[in-house]
Amino acid sequence: MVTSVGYTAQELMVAAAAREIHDGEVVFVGMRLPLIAFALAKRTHAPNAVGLFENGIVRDEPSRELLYTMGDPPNVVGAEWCTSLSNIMCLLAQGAVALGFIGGAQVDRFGNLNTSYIGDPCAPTTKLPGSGGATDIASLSHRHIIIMEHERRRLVERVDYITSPGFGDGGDWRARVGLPRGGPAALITTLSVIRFDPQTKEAYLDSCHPHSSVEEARAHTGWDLKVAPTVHMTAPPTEAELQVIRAIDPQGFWTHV
Amino acid sequence: MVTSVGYTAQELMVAAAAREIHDGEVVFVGMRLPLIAFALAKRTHAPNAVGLFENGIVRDEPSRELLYTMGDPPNVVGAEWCTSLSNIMCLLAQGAVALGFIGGAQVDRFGNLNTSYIGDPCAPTTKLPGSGGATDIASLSHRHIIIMEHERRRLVERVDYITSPGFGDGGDWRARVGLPRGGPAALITTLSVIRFDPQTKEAYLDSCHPHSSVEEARAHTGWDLKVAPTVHMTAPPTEAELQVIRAIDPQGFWTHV
Amino acid sequence: MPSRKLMSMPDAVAAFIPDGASVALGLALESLIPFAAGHEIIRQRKQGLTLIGPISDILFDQLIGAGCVSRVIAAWVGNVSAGLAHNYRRALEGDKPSLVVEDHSNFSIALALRAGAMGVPYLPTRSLLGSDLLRSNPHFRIIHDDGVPLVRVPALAPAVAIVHTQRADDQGGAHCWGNLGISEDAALAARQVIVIAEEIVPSSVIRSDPNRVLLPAFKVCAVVHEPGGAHPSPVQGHYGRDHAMYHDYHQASRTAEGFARWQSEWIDSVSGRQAYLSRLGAGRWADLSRPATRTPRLAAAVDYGY
Amino acid sequence: MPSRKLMSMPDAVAAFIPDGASVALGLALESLIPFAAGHEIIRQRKQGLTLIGPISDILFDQLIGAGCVSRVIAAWVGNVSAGLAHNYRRALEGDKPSLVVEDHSNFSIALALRAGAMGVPYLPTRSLLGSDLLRSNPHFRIIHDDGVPLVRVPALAPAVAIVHTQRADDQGGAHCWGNLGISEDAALAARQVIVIAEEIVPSSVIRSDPNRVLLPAFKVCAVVHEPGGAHPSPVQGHYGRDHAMYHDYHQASRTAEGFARWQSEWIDSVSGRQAYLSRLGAGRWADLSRPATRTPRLAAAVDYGY
Repeated sequence: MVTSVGYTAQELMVAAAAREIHDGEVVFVGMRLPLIAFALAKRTHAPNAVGLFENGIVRDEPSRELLYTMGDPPNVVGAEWCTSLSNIMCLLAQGAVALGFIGGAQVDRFGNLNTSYIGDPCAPTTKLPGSGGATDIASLSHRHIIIMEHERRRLVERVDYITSPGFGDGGDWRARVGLPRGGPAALITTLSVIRFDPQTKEAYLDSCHPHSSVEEARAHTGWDLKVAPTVHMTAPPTEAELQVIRAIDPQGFWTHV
Repeated sequence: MVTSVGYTAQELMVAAAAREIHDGEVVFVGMRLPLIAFALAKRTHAPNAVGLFENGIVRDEPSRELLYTMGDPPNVVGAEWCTSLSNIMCLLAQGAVALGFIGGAQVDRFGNLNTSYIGDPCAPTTKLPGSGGATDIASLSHRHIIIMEHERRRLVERVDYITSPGFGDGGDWRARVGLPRGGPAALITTLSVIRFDPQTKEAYLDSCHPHSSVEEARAHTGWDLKVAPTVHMTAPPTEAELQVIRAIDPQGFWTHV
Repeated sequence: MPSRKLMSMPDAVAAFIPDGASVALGLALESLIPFAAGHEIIRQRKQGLTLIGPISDILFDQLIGAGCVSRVIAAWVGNVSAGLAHNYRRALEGDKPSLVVEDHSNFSIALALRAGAMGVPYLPTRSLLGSDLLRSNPHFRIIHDDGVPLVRVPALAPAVAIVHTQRADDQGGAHCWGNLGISEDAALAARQVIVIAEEIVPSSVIRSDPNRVLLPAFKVCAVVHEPGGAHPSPVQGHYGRDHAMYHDYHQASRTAEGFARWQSEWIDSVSGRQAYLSRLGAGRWADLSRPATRTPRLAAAVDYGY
Repeated sequence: MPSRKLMSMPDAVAAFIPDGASVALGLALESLIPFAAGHEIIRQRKQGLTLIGPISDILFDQLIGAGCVSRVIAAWVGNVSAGLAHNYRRALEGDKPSLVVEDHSNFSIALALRAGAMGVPYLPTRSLLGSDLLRSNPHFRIIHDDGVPLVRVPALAPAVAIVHTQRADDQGGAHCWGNLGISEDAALAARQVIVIAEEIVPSSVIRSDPNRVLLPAFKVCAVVHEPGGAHPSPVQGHYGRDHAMYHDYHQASRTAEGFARWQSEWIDSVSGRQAYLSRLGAGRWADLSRPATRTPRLAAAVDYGY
């Protein structure tokens, strides 16, 4: 849905996600919005970023056509490397991947993500598809970004199941369970950008999108969401950014939903 | 050296080694005489045997030219698969390899083989090249054949160093140390074919080459070599076999030494 | 020597996929998915299969909906471009699941198969630590190496792997290209492999490029010539992905009755892949396989000479 | 973007192989051995290197004889078609070895590098059990998994891997073919990779066939154009193995003095690979690289189009 400001929430999320990619970084791309964010970053501030796809593909330039899956033939043409999933995962495991993107159905105040079971895993009310590579990305990349709808049933006090570890119950939990590095750097929702306290690892509202507000973001969060003293408005996508996004997804398959 | 009988000891050893290959078997070939034995077997009684080379090559027909190393370009042309060493070793480790060939500097009464150190490994009198893939072949193939010169300094009571495990100190030693299968099926020397007792795993003289004798074989062995009640003469290479061998190695690079 | 490996899809499925078998498929992830083989498994009403794969882009869902499956060992089961997998959900939601699921990540399923290929009981990883996969899949265990916690991923050795390839010879030599996912790990781990090929070519074609070969031919139990056999998934150099098919399936399978109708139309009432492609329609198939915009993109020449 | 990776062999060795570095090389086994790089390392009088590889067909022996090496982590050091490695023997025989050796098998060195690539402290194997490699290499240890003994092969992550390839672009994309041994495992495990290429080609050539690429370009720190740089080892599609060179070296290096003369003639008194090939003689080089019998053997065409 295009808002009165002339761009969709998804387009803003893509722009926000793109800004998380630094030039020269090796990025685990994933599908949907992150794929477009990667292409946007490449064409703006991060021309030397490299994208990895877990099916075995490494690209330093985005595919010329919109992808519906990472296995679409245009994603292979012009790739820098087409290899095995294991080899790609090795790069992740050895610490060569700066940033990864994942999405999910439930996230909690410590950035743990659930894409597996709603309810009791032995008798779930909803069976979700599962991890795919998300558990690996959340376990092994230096930082990761979570992208999802901002709804009270999705942003919950505690996820029913940790598919992709965030900061567990906070503090030094990741080190305690043996994870070598990482953790979520941001949760980009349809309403806001949420980050995590460097010490406690608890989520806090960092910025609200122009079409939303602190009150709305908090009202749609299932716990008492902290707010940064420096809370501000998420920078909207620029005209130049929108042009790139719309050139990539002219039908709005992923960005007009 | 061609003996008065019209073939060299190496040619007889090649023929004897070829007879150890059964039709349809997957064989870890190795270089020098085994390579020729594999080609001979393929062209005679084992047309469906498949050869593996640890540098990454699988062939079901021998190279058209004599090889000096398994990495010579003719060994790649016409190969069934050219892959990684790891993938080849996986086939060995999972039990897909029926038979492997190895050679060495010292072997003992339980078929343990040394290609690493003569003397104390911390201050060796002779440093040999080491394992290469031999330890893996001796550890993981279903059976293996050892090919070497029959000399008293080589056939010793106990090797200075076990590079490639045979039957250790006999009996169920392999199972006790955790090896999943295997052990030497035969030791083919310049004088004889030596096999191993099914229970005790001790070496015994099974056959003597036509140019040798039980006495000579025992005299050139560094322990009191047992002799099978059925000891017999090793079948000499047939004319047909010699023709194949000499077509493969016309200069006698490996078979006239 | 005459090939005893080249056979029809019905014969290959009948011979090498008994009820109760563990079958690895969908190993390249979103491309090269052996839909034709899966549909034949459904037509033959196989029972009690264990499916093994990284993600499955609707083929697992179809096999589950048709009642062929009792266990799924996978990282993700859904519909990549459209959403959830409805049969999979129906089989698992509520307190009487009709299916056992062993949760994996993409890396852990690759490691499990690699362990099977390597003949070791497990491989270690630092992935999955802190995740609930370690709780819901009782086969995972934490082990300690000099105080460092690692996840013990137990080995998997499927009875059969099914791989869809661009071309194969009648002995089992096969070339495939594009994204391959865990195809190599799974083919090496499996005791036997069924190779499906868009084209059957002379062995000399396969042997002209041994680095492009997927697995040793002695692992191959059957070679099946099945053009279009991966539709609606894509095959690099042959046809693109039929996105609409995935979306139509997503809608059709929202109810069990809807799935039953879909199964009847696309699986049970077609005799095989040629009939399926006819039902799809020549125009639609031509658009996918020979679009007007298609230009060949040939790999640079490689000389193996000496 | 302009390449900062394409550089001369002297510059690449000077920049990326500091004294004391761990260097993986000779990774394809008997072919694609980076002799030109090894000789430049010798000319620059590098010290205290750790060499990592599966087997070494005389290059390790030359580096050892020239005094560049303090440690060897390998499965086999010798001269494949001629016999023992004399400098290696001289360095190790007797009670004052000048070299530390960590004994491996070919499989265990591959596993050690794969563990390094995978970011785990070790990989397990059932190979080596019962062998004395477990005694002479103190880094191996037996671990038990549910009572099953396994050998713990500790991870290796070389500072640099050197790979010789048929062709590369100036960004580090590279194609190689023929037998590749542990090239992929080592390139993934190494922190940086020096790519040597017979030919420098446009990136479009490399990207026309991404399945043929050896490693991701972001691991590559230097690309060196060095035709003939693997002689006397073979390069599929470019030149055969110079067997005579191995045999001549075997004779020449029987004494330390003989090796010193060989080093002076073939390494120290030539400025680089072009001078080395001139010393070899145009006729001998032409026989290896363009023998009268040579016919191109092209890989069958592969279409990545859609």
